[in-house]
Formats: sequence, structure tokens, C-alpha cells
Amino acid sequence: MEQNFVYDLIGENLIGYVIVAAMPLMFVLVYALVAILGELKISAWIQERLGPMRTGWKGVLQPIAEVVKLLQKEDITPANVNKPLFNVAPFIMFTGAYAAYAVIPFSSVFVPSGINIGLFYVFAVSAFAIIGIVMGGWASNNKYSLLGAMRAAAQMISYEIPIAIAILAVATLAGSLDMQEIIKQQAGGIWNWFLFGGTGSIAKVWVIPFTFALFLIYFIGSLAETNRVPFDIPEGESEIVAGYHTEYSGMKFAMFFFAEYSNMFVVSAIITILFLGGWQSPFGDFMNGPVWQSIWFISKAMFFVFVQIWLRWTLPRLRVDQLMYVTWKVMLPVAFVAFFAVAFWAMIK
Amino acid sequence: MGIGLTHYLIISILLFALGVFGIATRKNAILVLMGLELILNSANINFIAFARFGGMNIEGHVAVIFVIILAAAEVAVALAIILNIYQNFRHVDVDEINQLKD
Amino acid sequence: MEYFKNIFSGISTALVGMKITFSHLFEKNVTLQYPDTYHPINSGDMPANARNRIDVDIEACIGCLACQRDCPVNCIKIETVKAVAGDEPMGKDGKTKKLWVSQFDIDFAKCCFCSLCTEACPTDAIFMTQVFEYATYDRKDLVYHFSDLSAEQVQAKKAALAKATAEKKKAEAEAKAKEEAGKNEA
Amino acid sequence: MALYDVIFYLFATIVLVSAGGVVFSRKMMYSAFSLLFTFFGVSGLYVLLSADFIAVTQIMVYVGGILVLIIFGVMLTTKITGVDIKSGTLGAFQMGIAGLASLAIAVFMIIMSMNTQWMQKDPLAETSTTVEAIGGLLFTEYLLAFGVAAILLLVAFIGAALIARRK
Repeated sequence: MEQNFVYDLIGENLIGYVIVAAMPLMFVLVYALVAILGELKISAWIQERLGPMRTGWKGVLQPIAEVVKLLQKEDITPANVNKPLFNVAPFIMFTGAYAAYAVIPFSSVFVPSGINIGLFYVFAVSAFAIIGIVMGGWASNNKYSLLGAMRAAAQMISYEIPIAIAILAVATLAGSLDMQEIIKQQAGGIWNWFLFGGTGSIAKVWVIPFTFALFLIYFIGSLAETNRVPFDIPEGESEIVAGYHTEYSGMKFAMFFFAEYSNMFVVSAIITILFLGGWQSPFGDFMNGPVWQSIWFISKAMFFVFVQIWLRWTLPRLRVDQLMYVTWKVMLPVAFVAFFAVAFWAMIK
Repeated sequence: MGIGLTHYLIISILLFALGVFGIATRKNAILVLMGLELILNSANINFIAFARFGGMNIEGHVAVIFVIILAAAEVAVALAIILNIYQNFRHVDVDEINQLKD
Repeated sequence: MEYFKNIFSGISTALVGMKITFSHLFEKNVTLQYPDTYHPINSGDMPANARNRIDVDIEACIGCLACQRDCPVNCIKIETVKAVAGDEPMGKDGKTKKLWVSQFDIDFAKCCFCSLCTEACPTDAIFMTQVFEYATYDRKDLVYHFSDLSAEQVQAKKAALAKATAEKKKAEAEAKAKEEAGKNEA
Repeated sequence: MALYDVIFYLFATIVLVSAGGVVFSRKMMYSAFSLLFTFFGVSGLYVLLSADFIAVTQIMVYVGGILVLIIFGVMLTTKITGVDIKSGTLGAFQMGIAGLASLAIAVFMIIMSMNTQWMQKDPLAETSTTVEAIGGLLFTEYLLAFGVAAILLLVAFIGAALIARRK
């Protein structure tokens, strides 16, 4: 709690707690608008189109129009769905996505809850997304929804394992599960980021390929965790309509949509924290004030959101057997080897 | 009087009683398994409560970790057995499964 | 070995694909912004034989109903009133026509733009135009009335026709009566 | 009433109500999803007992692993064609006996726990983290148990995969 400017301003009381809890929500709302616009515009530019142009200057107000459209749409509950579970599922999904923001440090002076096991916590709350998806898919009483939910559960559980090993390797290197601690250890410019083996003598060069491998594994696994292309098998439009959210519309669909986008930011933030120094400036102490820190952090994370959108228009969707091949036969052994190498380096350092 | 050890013990006892009731009354094997999970959770609450208030300290936490490990292993094996039973009998009613061969 | 080769090719081909899509990010956009900066009619991009909205030159129409009969979706509705002598509509070619076209409605909500009516027309009164933007907020507004006669005029024409017919009948009856009388006298 | 008490009663209600849902609901899927809230509430209680690592482990293993397995089990052992996946229970007489027995257990144990003079120590000082302490214990005093547990998990998963495989 020592790292929170809101508590310094108004004291550690109920109002302070509420404000601190609401601040990431404000961020998520703004971020989601930016990400939706980015998704529309970047996909258009890659295909040499212009994208939305008619709402506001060059179409910048398009995401607001989309959100308003979603909110005022009729909220259809199909006749034969299991109503309680059907209504609860989107909220569980969004709860899981938003709970992760509790430990994400936006700057050295703002982290909603500076618990010591932040990394482990983020990893654990992603389990709620699986439950939400399975619940929504089952309650929809639709074979495509059920298939999508089953695929999503299988995929997310499988990809959690290499991701866990990648997280574990960085935690070993840093000797901590506290995100602020991990970031603080990467102070002093690009060369000290965990992508390049963290601080240490020049002898660390031999470990750089392994940290790069872990970085790639985490990134690929996070694509699968958020059901982004090329791992969007759970919602493959050409096979199973829209997967687990086939039957959802209006506000409830918006919750799924929102959860997906905020998950995209969470995994990008984690990859930034683990490998790219979090809120640390790439130039050491230069431009490393509290405001600069949050700018660095958000721009690094947004870069990975951009890469996710970019990949969407590059790669085709995988088959289910290919998906399982990638995680069990490629990512898992490579992650193990890299983990042992990094652990060895952490030991002799 | 603030929230103390007894409060946690009472919650744990109620959870335990609910689990016992579930195991005793349900016929479906998976529901019996769920009752078992409730009982394990109630035991875990006890461990942690005594770790906090009763001087068991971190050793209580370690005990809970072992319970969780065992629960995970138990559920995996139990569900595998239940699936096998379902393939042989086409149901998982624990009252009617009274022979080891089919 | 095959295994490592596969991993390597998987990563490298993904990177090649990313390079290609990234280069497309900065290429010139090919989108033509249709109503704002580009319009097919103004820029002359509309083909001469494009099938768009139908227009009717009611002066040329002779009320033969050929288009109505050929329409596969029955969107054309024509009613005619026979013209009385002395009050006949003038056609385009300077000859008088036999019929007043009292109603010529086309329901563009039904029209399938097949252009069969324009081919059937003997006087080229019904033809395709270049206009293609005629969306409305009400489906009823898509029923176009081409007849230039007002309701009163139609009533007047009908009355005149009725009167003329009645007179003709009366004259015929009189002539018949006269003939009868002449026969009787003879 | 302090904030701590309010949060305690909130989580206690979640745990008991959802556990009741697990035991009493007529549809199996409702039982399975009630279990989610039970696990979540228990993890909240762990947080109140300043056992942060255990709380997160609870969510990760129970919600992310065991619950998903149970839901898959429910789906695989029941016919999904009908919406109502129900499970039979016993007759009223047997239900009554079981209810009375578990009620008796609960009452007896509550009375016992309230009358026992537990070895109460002063509550632990608010430690910053339990992770280091747990790790230290696991790799010194309980190293053998830890190793055995690891082997047990491996054996259990291999065995589970072998048993569940279709012949």
C-alpha cells in the first residue's frame, strides 16, 4: 500500500478503496474504445481500405457509436436457454478479466493492490474466464455454443502450462512474485530488461536466447488465452458460427466483448512487466518520473495489443490437432529447457 | 467481540455437515464427489484458521497445500473411474453399481 | 532434426507474413469514398446500359400494357381510359393516341431491375435512367406515379367517355329505331 | 461493525448459501456452478485469515482445475440432449434420516467447538507474505512429503489418463 498516490492524497479509508478500485475501470473503458478503433482502422489499413470514416473526424467516434448500438440493442434471451446461468456467465467472464487489473502496476506510485504474489494471482483469476465460457456455452442450449465452449476450455487449460513455466522462469530470475519488485529489478535501460537476461555481467549473453524463447512462448500462449487469431478456434466463424457467444446479444454480448478486450490488455501488460521492464523507461533514469512511467507502461502494452491485431490479419486459423501439437510437443519442451537454463543462470549469478 | 477462531470453526462445521448430507443423499457419483470437495474445503478452513489464531503458523498452510494436491489427484482419478463406469453401465448411480465386473 | 526445422520454419514464415502485412499498412488506400469524394454518375463511371431506376415518358406511352404483361414480379400497374373523338392525347410523333393513360404506377420495392419492360415497349416510353439512389424512409414512397392526369381529369375523361358511349348508344338506338320505322313504313 | 466483520459475513454467506446450492439443487449443472461460488467464498475467507498464497492457490487449483474437470465429468456422463440434467435422490424417509444425522453432527460439533478452550495464541502479526515461509518449510522440513506429493500427482495423472482411455 506504500506505493499508491491515491492513499497518500485522501488516506487509506473506504472512499480511497473505492476510488482505487474504480480507476482501472475508467482506464479499461477508455482503452476498450481505443482498441476497438484500432482493430477497425488497422485491419482496414492492412487491407488497403480506409475503415470507418463517417463518425467524427476520420471516423474516430466509431467505437462510441458501436458501444451505443450494442447497449440499446434488444436483449434477447432465447426460449430454451437455461436462464440463470445464461445471464450470469458474461458477468463471471468480465469479473475474471477485471480482477486481474487489481495487481497491475501502472506506475511506481500507482498499483491498485500491491500484493506480494501478483503474478500468481493474475494467473489464477484467468481461470474464471474458462468457467464463464463453459457456463455461457452450456447454458445457451446450442450445439455450436457447447462445441465452442469445450474447445475454449481445452485450449485455455493446455496453454496455461507453458505460460506458467514462462512466468515461473521470470519469477526465478527476479526472486519474487511481486510485480513491482520484478519491475524494479529491471531498472537501468533496455539492456537490463529480462528479455535480455536482467541485470548482471556481460556473461549473461548466453541466457538471452532462452529468455527470448520464453518471451515468444508467453506471447503465443497469451494469444491462445485470449482466443485471438491464430488461436480463435473457440469462435471460428466458418465452423461454429461464433462459438460460445452465438446466442448472446446486446448488453450481454457487450460484456463478453469487453472482457475479451480487457484480457488483451492484461496479457500485454503482463508480457511488458515480465520481459520489457514494465514502467521502466528504456533510457535508464532519463524520463522516468511517475507520469512518464505510466506513459511508458501503457505504450509498451498497447504495442503488444497492436501486434495482436496485426497478427489477426497475417495468420490463418489453426486446426485443433495443430493447436494441441504446438502446445504439448513444441512449447512445453522448449519452455522446460529454457526454464532450466534460466534457473541455472539465476543460481550462479 | 470481533471475528475470532470460533466463527471460522462454525463455518467450517456447517460446510462439513452440508458435505456429509450431500454424500449421504445423492445417488450420482459426481455429486458425491462434489460433497467430498466441500468436506475437504471445510478441513482446509480449519487448518488456516488454526494457523492464524491457534499458533499453527505456516505449518497449517503447508498442510493445506498437501490437501489441495491430494484433492486434485483424487478428482482426476475419481473422474476417470466414473467415466469408465459410465462407459460400462451407461449411468453413474452409486446405488446400482454393485459389481466389479460388467 | 525435422522437429527443429519445423519450429524454425513455423516462426520464420510467420515473421515473413507479418512483414508483408506490415508493408501493406502503409500502402495507399484504394477505397473510393462514394458519396463524399466520388460519385459514379458525376465521374462518368456508370455504364451506359446499367440497369437502374426506370423512368416513363408518359407522352410516348400508348397504354398497350406490354410492359405490365412482361413484368415477372408484377410491379407495374396501368389503367387506361379510351379517348373520345376530339379530345385525344397527342403522341410524341405528332399522331393522336387512342387511349388516355389514367394510371401508371411502378412499385420499386418490388422491381427486380430485369429490364424486360424496356425491351417490350414498342415506343420506348419506358426506359432505364442513371439514377440509383432513391432510398426512402417509407416503403409507400417507393411507388412512383408516372401518369400526368390528375384525379379530376381522370373523372372528367371517364365521364366524357361514358357520355360519348351513351350518346353513341342512343344514336345507334335511334338509328335502329329509324331503320325499324322505315321498314315498317315500307 | 468493522469493515473486516462485514466482509467476513459476506463471504460466510456466499460459502454457506452456495454450498447449500451444491447439496440441494435438483439440477446437476447448478450444483457444479454453485461449487464455483463456494470455492470463491472459501478463498475469500483465506484472504481474511491472511493466507494470501493459499487463497490464490485455492482459486487456481479448485476453480481452474477441479471445477473444470467436474463440469466436463457432468457433461460426459449425462445425456445433453435434454436441458434438465437431473439426479435422483433417496426417498423422504432416508432423506430425513440423513438430514437429522448431519444436523446432529453439526450441532454437536458447534457446541463442542464453542465450549473447548482452544490453545489460542495471539493472532499472527500481519506478515508481508507467506510465500517465502511456505517455500522454506516445503524444501526443508517437508521435503520428503513434497517429493512424494509430486510423484503422487504424476502417478495419479498417468493413471487417470490410462483408466479413462477408451478401449
